[in-house]
Amino acid sequence: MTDKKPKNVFKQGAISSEFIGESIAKHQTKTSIGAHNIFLGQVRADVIDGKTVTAIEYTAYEDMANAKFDEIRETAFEKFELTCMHIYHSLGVVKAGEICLFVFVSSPKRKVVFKALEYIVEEIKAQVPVFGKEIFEDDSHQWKKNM
Amino acid sequence: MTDKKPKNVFKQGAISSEFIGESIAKHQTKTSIGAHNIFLGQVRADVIDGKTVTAIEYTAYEDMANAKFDEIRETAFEKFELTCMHIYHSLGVVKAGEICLFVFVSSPKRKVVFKALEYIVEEIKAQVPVFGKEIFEDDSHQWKKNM
Amino acid sequence: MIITIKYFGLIAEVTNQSEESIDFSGRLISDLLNTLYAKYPDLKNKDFQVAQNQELVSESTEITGQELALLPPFSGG
Amino acid sequence: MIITIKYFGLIAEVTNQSEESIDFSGRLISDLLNTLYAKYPDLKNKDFQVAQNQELVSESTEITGQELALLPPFSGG
Repeated sequence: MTDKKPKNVFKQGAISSEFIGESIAKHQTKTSIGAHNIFLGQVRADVIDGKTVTAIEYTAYEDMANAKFDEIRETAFEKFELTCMHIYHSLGVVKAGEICLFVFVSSPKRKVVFKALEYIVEEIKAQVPVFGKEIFEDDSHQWKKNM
Repeated sequence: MTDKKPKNVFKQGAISSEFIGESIAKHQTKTSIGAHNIFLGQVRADVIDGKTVTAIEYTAYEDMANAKFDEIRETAFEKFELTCMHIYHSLGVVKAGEICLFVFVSSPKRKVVFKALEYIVEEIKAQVPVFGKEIFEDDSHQWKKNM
Repeated sequence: MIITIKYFGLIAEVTNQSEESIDFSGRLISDLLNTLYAKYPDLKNKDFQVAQNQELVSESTEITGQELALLPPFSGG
Repeated sequence: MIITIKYFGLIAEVTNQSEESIDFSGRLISDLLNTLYAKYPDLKNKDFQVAQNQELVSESTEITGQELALLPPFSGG
């Protein structure tokens, strides 16, 4: 743990496609970059016991989660030759079809970005205390478990 | 080879961040998707023998290239459980910092998209007859070679 | 000593609150869990991990009194 | 027979054109290459592959007269 407060990764509600487009545009001044790789998590309308998921409501142990996101980011910069890395995760209600996770890595070389992105996404799934409540059409719910 | 004419993958000039954002937005009605993975190739301002690359001009053996893109797409759909796949490649001049390749895969499950995207990008680099002319600030040029 | 425990997700549904302070005299995380199991019998059947000072700890860890939290399985992304 | 050959990238710079038709009497790709090496001596030092009917072929492939192309190293993306 360091003294500096980690960056806040969380955004209220869904992550918009415009926001993602703008993030991409911002990297066009960085002309040492040759390859970007972007992961987007999208809420699925799964059917469970005959009922359809209409949204996931995300909560998090925010301080610990931001510290973990920070650790993952630091480790990824040590392990891989990355120029940039950005992570955004939703809090609150994200409807089926909307985006709840946006991970963006950039590097001079393409081989690096594939390995880095998969590493970061798997670490997020395993290490970060975020909790998804799957809300069904009849307002009942269940707590999501990651595979 | 099939009789049907393959889709045209090529776009004149750079691929804009707005176009990428809109492609993402179009997938929000497909609520069986849980994960998207996007690769973007960006033109680097490499310095070679003291001269800086300002742009790459792309040409292609277009008919063969589109047939190869089609083969790669078909094979990827056979190998991986994908919901959608889109490939766009620039022709003509793309300036340093601009995007020349956009590959977009979507699947219900995240593990699939990482493998599929890397496979597709590597196949494109190896199999598709596209030729990049690196143009320097003094208007001299050299022909790019993929690593 | 008085310690504060945070609850999340399914665990907060079992305890019916997201945070509470209790007067506690045990030494280890396992002692705390026994106290909580007595108070919330349904907790025993639930899958969760314990964090102290924002790091996951085992049942044999000593309680320092800093931030404690009961965390159900993570399901981000 | 008259055959048409397409040239791309660096190869088109060597031949100074992107396509040409030649009157050719050989049977194999290697025969065609010898004809082209005589016409464009610089081609010999260049790295390229030959495609016939949009598929890469070897020097021992028979010429069918369909679409022929000389392709320098690919550098897409």
